[in-house]
Amino acid sequence: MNSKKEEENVVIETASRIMIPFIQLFALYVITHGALGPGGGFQGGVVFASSYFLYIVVFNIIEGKKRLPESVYTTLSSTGLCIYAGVGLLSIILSFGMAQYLNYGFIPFTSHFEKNRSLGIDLVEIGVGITVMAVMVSIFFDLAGKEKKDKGE
Amino acid sequence: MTSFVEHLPILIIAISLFSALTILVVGWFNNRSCIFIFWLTLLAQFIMSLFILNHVLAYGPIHYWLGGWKPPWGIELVVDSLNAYILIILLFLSLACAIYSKSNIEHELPGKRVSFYTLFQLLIAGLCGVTLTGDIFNMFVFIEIFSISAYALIAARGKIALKASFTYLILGSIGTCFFLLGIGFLYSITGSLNLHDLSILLPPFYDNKVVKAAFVFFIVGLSIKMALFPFHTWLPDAHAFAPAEISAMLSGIMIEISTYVFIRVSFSVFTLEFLKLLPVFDILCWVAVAAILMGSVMAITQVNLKRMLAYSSVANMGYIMLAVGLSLSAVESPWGGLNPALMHIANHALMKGCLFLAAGAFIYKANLWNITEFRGLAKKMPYTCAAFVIAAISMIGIPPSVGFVSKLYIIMASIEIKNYFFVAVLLISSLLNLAYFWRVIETMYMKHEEGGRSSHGSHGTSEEIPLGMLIPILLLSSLCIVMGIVWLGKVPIPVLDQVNLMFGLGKVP
Amino acid sequence: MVEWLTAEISSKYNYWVSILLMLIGFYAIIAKDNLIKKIIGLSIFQTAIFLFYISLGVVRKGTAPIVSEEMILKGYAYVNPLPHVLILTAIVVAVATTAVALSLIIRLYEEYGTIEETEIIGAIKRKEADQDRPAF
Amino acid sequence: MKGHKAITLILMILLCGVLVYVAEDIPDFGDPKAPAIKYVKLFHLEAGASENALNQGRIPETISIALKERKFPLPSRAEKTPGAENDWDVFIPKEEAYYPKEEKFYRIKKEGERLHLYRYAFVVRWIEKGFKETGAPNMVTHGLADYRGYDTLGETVVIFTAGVSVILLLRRRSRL
Repeated sequence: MNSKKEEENVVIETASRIMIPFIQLFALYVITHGALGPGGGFQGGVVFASSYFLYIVVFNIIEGKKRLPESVYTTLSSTGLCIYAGVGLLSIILSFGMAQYLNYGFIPFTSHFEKNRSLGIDLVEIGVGITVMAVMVSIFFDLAGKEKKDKGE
Repeated sequence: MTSFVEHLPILIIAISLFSALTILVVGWFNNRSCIFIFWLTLLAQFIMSLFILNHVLAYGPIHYWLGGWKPPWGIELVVDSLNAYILIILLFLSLACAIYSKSNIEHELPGKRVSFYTLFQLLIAGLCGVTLTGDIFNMFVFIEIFSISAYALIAARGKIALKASFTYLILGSIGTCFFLLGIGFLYSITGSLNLHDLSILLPPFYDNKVVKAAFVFFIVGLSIKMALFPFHTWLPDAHAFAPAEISAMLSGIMIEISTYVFIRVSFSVFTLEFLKLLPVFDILCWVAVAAILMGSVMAITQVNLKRMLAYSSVANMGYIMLAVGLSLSAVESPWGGLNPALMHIANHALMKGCLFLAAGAFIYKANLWNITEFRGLAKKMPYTCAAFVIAAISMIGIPPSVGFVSKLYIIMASIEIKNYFFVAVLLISSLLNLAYFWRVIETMYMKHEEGGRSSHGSHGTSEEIPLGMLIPILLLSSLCIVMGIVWLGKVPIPVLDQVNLMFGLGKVP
Repeated sequence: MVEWLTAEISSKYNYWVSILLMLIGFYAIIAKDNLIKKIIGLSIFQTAIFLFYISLGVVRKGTAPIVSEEMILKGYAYVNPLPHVLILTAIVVAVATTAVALSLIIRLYEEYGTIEETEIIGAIKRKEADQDRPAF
Repeated sequence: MKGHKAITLILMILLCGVLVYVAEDIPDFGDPKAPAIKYVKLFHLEAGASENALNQGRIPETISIALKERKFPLPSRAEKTPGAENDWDVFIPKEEAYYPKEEKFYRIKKEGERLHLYRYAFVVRWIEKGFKETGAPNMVTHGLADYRGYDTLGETVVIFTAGVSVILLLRRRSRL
């Protein structure tokens, strides 16, 4: 049953194989371009997660879990938040208690206060993007995986 | 140059978040170690909160501008004596529940330890965030953090808890939506979100319909969150079927945090002049009286111990809201202003925390849920039962326990405004308290276990719970008496007087 | 009266639309028996509030709040970016609530085999009556 | 079930009533001078001789006293608004190291014989200075990640909480 189904879906599989990298590229563009135009971490993260959803819908959930194992997305979900909260903490540490939490200007990426701020915004957006992507994938796997298992058993 | 203590409020929240992340990642490799990270974090947070209280009392409120942006443009954290006081109660109860949870969770949710502790930590982060923030939208975000973790934690046990959690989710979401709508109304009129900024911008708009409606939405939304009488329907099930330490956190501090938000919004944003324009607080008194009577009567009819305690929480929210309602008119020194309300927040945290933890201990040991099954329990678990009795008599209000002090002060406040009906209600509710707690104590101590019909399973004479669970129960129950004496000695009253001074309540010097 | 009403509605139609949506959502939350429909109602209710917020920031002849000299030279004003910021946060909160609610519904369905609220309550009551103690 | 319907009806009517009652005072749709977008009115004073002082850039005594009574920050100097006849922008002095310059805070408008005092909504400052201070042209992003970055931290925590909640509720045979 399963192998037959796969044969029938050859067109969709090929198409999605071509599309998925572009969706992911677009997601990265949305995340990194968030400071300049429409976009941002949350939107980009969701788009990135949707590329995985496409992969899972076209292939199946076991294939999807091979691509992105549980340990990876669980770690990623906390990594993103860790980046965000860590950037905030860094600004206290690197300014020796002078600056407040989340005051990116005091993180010495460059010598310019404003440039530091904009880099800080980018970093934070990346953190949000990672978390949102990982959590969306995690929620999807949990909500969808249950049904598959019930049918299988 | 900011002093280091000024960084502590944000560090409390930040290390809470970091600890949640670490628990999730470390738990993947070794899920026994997460409890130690949890304990260390809470201990550090508790010590920090003591430093904060000390700093606030010595040098006045802390204003912390996040990201370095000044308040109307950015978000600020404000810690004054009210926040610092609530924060200490919150972290102390969390610490007690955390110590308790080690054995209990291994027993109750063995396979889900890591996600449980992560969510517990996030719950505490959310509660701390709500307590410390000085921005009304930020308050909403953190309310949602602790609500969402509470929904999941309540449902953790499964089965009937799922239904309870779902009801809570629907009602709680409506509550927070109303809160959000209220914020939207205020924002549309003043164009600001900072609490202090709103309070100085609002006076010209006091007769504006939008502002009045915003206040109504705040009251209704927060009443749902704090389970005030007509909106209490979610509470009994949710608090009864959650794991024991979560029940203690929910009853002991979470609904009180909603009360804190209510106090903060009504006194810091809508200042006294606005509250005196509308008869809201008078209505609140009567609603609270209804809550007291209804909660106590419903508690008598319950068979399930935790459900009985949950209904007693409804009654106790009535006490707190009655005290808040009286705060405008009562002014005399020890019981004037917000003193009885804040006092009862602390006392209720101690008493209800102890009672729920003890109830959880009965379930842990022998899966005992119903009061009728407690025959002869005092012989098997002497210390737990003794702690339960001490907390129960505090609940009833026998001197010199904490419950006595807060009831005394609320009664004095009602006598001061010459409303003897409230006095009568408080006395009646004490009697009702006696009725429903006496039932439990009687079954524990007086009735002996019938030989043939033992629902406890097979166990010998002394079946005390592990030490890790016993210590917090005994600590909380002994504090029920110690704090009562401390309150009567008026030691912490200066903190509360500062709160009254800040809001312009009580006797104007 | 009629003129006043039409003026009021035409100048604040954003608010009337969100009232309508809010009431639809609220009705679905309380009156519907199906849990999924309740969640849909909750989403509509939340979205109505979001729409209200977003419409607070609208400016006539307004453009997207991205710094560009030429739009200003053409006489456009920026719309208020603050509601967008707040609502981005609130949308995420709504998504999180919905996710938790859906997972609760899945668990409820596994437990009781139905997603009708009355049937679930009935099942719980039956279980309590059978065991003569709360079903926990 | 009948009681349930009655309660539904009552609640709907109550909510509807409150929302319709409010409608009158909600700011108009798309109004560029709405409090949330431009400025909020604080109070008004008799103009008297203060107009001259304002033209010279000084703050009249009456305004300072009135502001002090209402606990508002005190201004330092006034400046004519570009493109408006009888309007002045009022600045507050620098009070904090993070603001090297002084801040535009109030606006005074002369209408008839009265001076109306407004306070700028804080969005005005975001729009004017956000790009310079943060280097991000998209105002929503710099508002989200910088001015109100703490909210966004909260938002990220919310979504993380939801993820962990779903793990707790649904995931079995996992180490978490």
